[in-house]
Amino acid sequence: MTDESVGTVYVAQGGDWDEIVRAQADRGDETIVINMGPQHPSTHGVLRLILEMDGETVTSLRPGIGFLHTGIEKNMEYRTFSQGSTFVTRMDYVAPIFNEVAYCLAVEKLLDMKVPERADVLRVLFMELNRIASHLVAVGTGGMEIGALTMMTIGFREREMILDFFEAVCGTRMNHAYVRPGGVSIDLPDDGLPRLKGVIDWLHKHLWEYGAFCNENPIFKGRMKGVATLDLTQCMVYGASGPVLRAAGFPWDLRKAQPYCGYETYDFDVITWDTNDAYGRFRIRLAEMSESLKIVEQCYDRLEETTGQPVMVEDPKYAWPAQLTVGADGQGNSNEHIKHIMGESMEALIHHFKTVTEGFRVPAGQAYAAIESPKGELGCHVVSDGGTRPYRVHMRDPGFNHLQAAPAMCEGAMISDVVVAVASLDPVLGGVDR
Amino acid sequence: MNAYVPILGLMALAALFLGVSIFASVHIGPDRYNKAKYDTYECGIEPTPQPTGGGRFPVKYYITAMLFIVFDIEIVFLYPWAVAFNQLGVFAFFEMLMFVATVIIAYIYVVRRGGLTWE
Amino acid sequence: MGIEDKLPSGVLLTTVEGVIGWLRQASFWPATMGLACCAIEMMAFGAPRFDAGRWGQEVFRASPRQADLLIVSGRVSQKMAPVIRQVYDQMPNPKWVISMGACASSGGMFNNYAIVQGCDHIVPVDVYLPGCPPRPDMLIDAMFKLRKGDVAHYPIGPDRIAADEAAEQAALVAPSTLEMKGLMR
Amino acid sequence: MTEPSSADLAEVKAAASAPAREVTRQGMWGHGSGDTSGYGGIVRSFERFPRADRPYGSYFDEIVDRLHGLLPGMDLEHVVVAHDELTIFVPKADLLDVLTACRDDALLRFEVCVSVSGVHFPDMVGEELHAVYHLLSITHNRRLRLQVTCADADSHIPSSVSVYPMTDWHERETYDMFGIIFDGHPALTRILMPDDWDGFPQRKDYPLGGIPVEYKGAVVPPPDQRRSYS
Repeated sequence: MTDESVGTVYVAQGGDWDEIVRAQADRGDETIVINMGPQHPSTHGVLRLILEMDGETVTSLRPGIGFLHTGIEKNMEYRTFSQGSTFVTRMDYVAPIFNEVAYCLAVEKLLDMKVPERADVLRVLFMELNRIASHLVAVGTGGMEIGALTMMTIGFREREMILDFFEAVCGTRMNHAYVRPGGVSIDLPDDGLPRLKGVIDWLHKHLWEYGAFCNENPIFKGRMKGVATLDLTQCMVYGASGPVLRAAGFPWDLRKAQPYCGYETYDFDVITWDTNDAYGRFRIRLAEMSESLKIVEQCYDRLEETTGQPVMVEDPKYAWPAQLTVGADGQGNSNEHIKHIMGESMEALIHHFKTVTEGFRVPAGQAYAAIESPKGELGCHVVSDGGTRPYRVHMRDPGFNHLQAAPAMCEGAMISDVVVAVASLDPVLGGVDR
Repeated sequence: MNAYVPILGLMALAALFLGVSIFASVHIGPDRYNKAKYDTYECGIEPTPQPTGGGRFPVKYYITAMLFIVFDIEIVFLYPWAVAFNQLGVFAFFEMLMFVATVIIAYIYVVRRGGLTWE
Repeated sequence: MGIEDKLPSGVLLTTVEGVIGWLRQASFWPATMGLACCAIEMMAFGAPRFDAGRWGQEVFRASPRQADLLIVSGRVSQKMAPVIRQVYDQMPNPKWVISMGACASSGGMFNNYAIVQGCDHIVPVDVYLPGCPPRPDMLIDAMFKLRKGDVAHYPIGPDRIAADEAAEQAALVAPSTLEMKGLMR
Repeated sequence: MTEPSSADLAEVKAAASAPAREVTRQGMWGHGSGDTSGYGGIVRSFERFPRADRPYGSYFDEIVDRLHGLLPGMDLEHVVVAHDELTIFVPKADLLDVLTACRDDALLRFEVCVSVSGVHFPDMVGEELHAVYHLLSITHNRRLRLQVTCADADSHIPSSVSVYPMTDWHERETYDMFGIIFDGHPALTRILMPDDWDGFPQRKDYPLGGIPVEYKGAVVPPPDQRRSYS
């Protein structure tokens, strides 16, 4: 029944149902293009997913990123090496300590510098606490997006405990700039260890709740099982790492494979799951939180043994000079340090002045340091050409790689599974867009 | 009579709420015209221009919507019975069964003719 | 326009205005415009410990159609600027904007090609909130200042038209910060 | 990007052979800046990517020998070993063969190309744009860095998406930020910047784009125009 002037016109009487449906199918304007755009509650930040939908199933998905591109890497080329840690920490803002450690490991590799043992223990402690906080956000928002609101509330309750400890030590809840090339900026406060004990006990008391809520919950399993599957070959094709790769049953963890910061001396095990789907990634994140808690306890004992040891490298030319204490008007240089540099030693004043204004000079060359962030392999490639400022810094964010796998996970699935897929990848757009 | 007073009260309350809210939003809210305000909301992206009147959309949506309305109304009829079926006794039960049977026949017809398959 | 024009612009109007202002400030719903690090603090602001629900703010409306407050939380990149303007436009009046954090208020530490130096280049801002990121209780304080000030006494009817014109005149006359000279204070 | 004429290409070939990697640096002050402290007299010169000589150490010799064995005619002489990392400079024409060999050969087996990032050296005439490929071998638990250079005038590098599909977005970002055109890439468009942005922001000749911060008469210039002690 086609009439040239108007285009294909369908007359409903007499024609059989199948013919109508078949003719309808090949008309082509079947699919609708929808924007799961930058301002959307469940895209974990400003990620735009261009979905082509046929009814409720997704026929094609194209992630659009760049809505949070901040030009951090270019800005760092105009700052000294130790100032770089303040920029890097704002990239993946859910796990800031990992950016700082990756950057500092790369700079220390360029300087062939060895960090004192207590600084390594503090770095591991902060990284593992930050891993728990990051997994709590991933599990919390992931659960909230499929209706489990309590996951978000209890998730953020635990996270506040960890942020309180961070604030007590380095002064800020987020964006700490705590780890600097050469060590860490400040030692634990006097009540640091009792506070840490409090956080550990609180986490022991409450970390099991997440599993109790969701592991055997039929709705949770129904929404997560068999959704967003990425088997081992696909993981290799997309260069996946972290929980996404371990959910495919492959125990690849940089903390075990290529240890850094003394990880080889801690005992913890690598969690894998074999169902390579969103449920597997969720279970891995839960189990990894308790593994991190085990490491935090070992750090607690080591911190007890090494109290009083330096937390910054000895060499005054590279060490960050400030000895910070909480003064009357907030954090600042301790009076002994000021008396020492102003009164007692001229060299200390020169080193302080030169390191703070000009920064230390890093010999020319390039280095790549990769660490195991909660989302996967976070690498930092630093190029220096002999000056006091990095020539080029490139942070390889796991979320950037994992978002490439989003189309492979979501095409053919329902639109509600797209939400679960993106939540299971746990991209943080600050790190993806840099 | 007194059984109906709460229902009437409820309806009056609903009407009152409806009137006040519409009147308030029309008169109290500062309406400032803005072309973007009347565009469709696409998560912050300028909406792709649609043909006027919404353009042609596949007939499957229309069919699914119609079928939904038919079976939804059927459930509405079941509610009064479901609320008081023990007072109504066995006769009402069989009556309801016949009503459900007629709708089941329509349902089987639709399933056989492929109304519910999406492709 | 409505009954207020016929009534004397005296007692009744202020009481109606007071009631409506009180209603508005009691359910002051923010739109989720989470951009960067400040968005995590905004989520903590909605989470149980700093619980914004105590003042009618527990619902972060996803669509701007149901929101009266736009919290621009995080750095605004050049690619994101038109999106923020579109979301602001699609919010029904009366609407307010809190620019949360240094990056939203002034570009913050990212003085470069990719960041719009302050979201007041795109949307009219009512409250600038310093901090990087501002603590959730600072956000609560900003929301309180906005509620007590603008929302509670938002004029309606002819007063609002008069207030709009007065605000416009004031904006035209006010010197831009460029010409403000003198001590840094 | 207008197609570079053959004359440019010839001139670029000539420049490429010259060892442009010697960098000399003068001290900051002195020579006309009124500073008499003599600090300006310090002259530092270093070679940017110094070639390492034969026994490279740990597993590096294995990799280089294996690559030489698999690709005999290839010029893989420029090897840099620093901070226990191996960097091999690969001529851009042979990039795909080297990558395929690195991925498929059982002894090398670099399954993951972790990242592709660009670096811009404006003073290295003839090879201003570098693309840095980081490879990771999960089976042998090794890392390797391949570096490919191309001139600014002819900034074309073959795309490695056919060998490592994971580099799709990395190459789009390197194009978006440096202007290196990856031939054969399925969809080489901007990924981070708005689509209609002109210029490639992370090149050294692209200004940082900051604005002077003014407040009540005080003007603080943007970061790249402030006094710097590089």
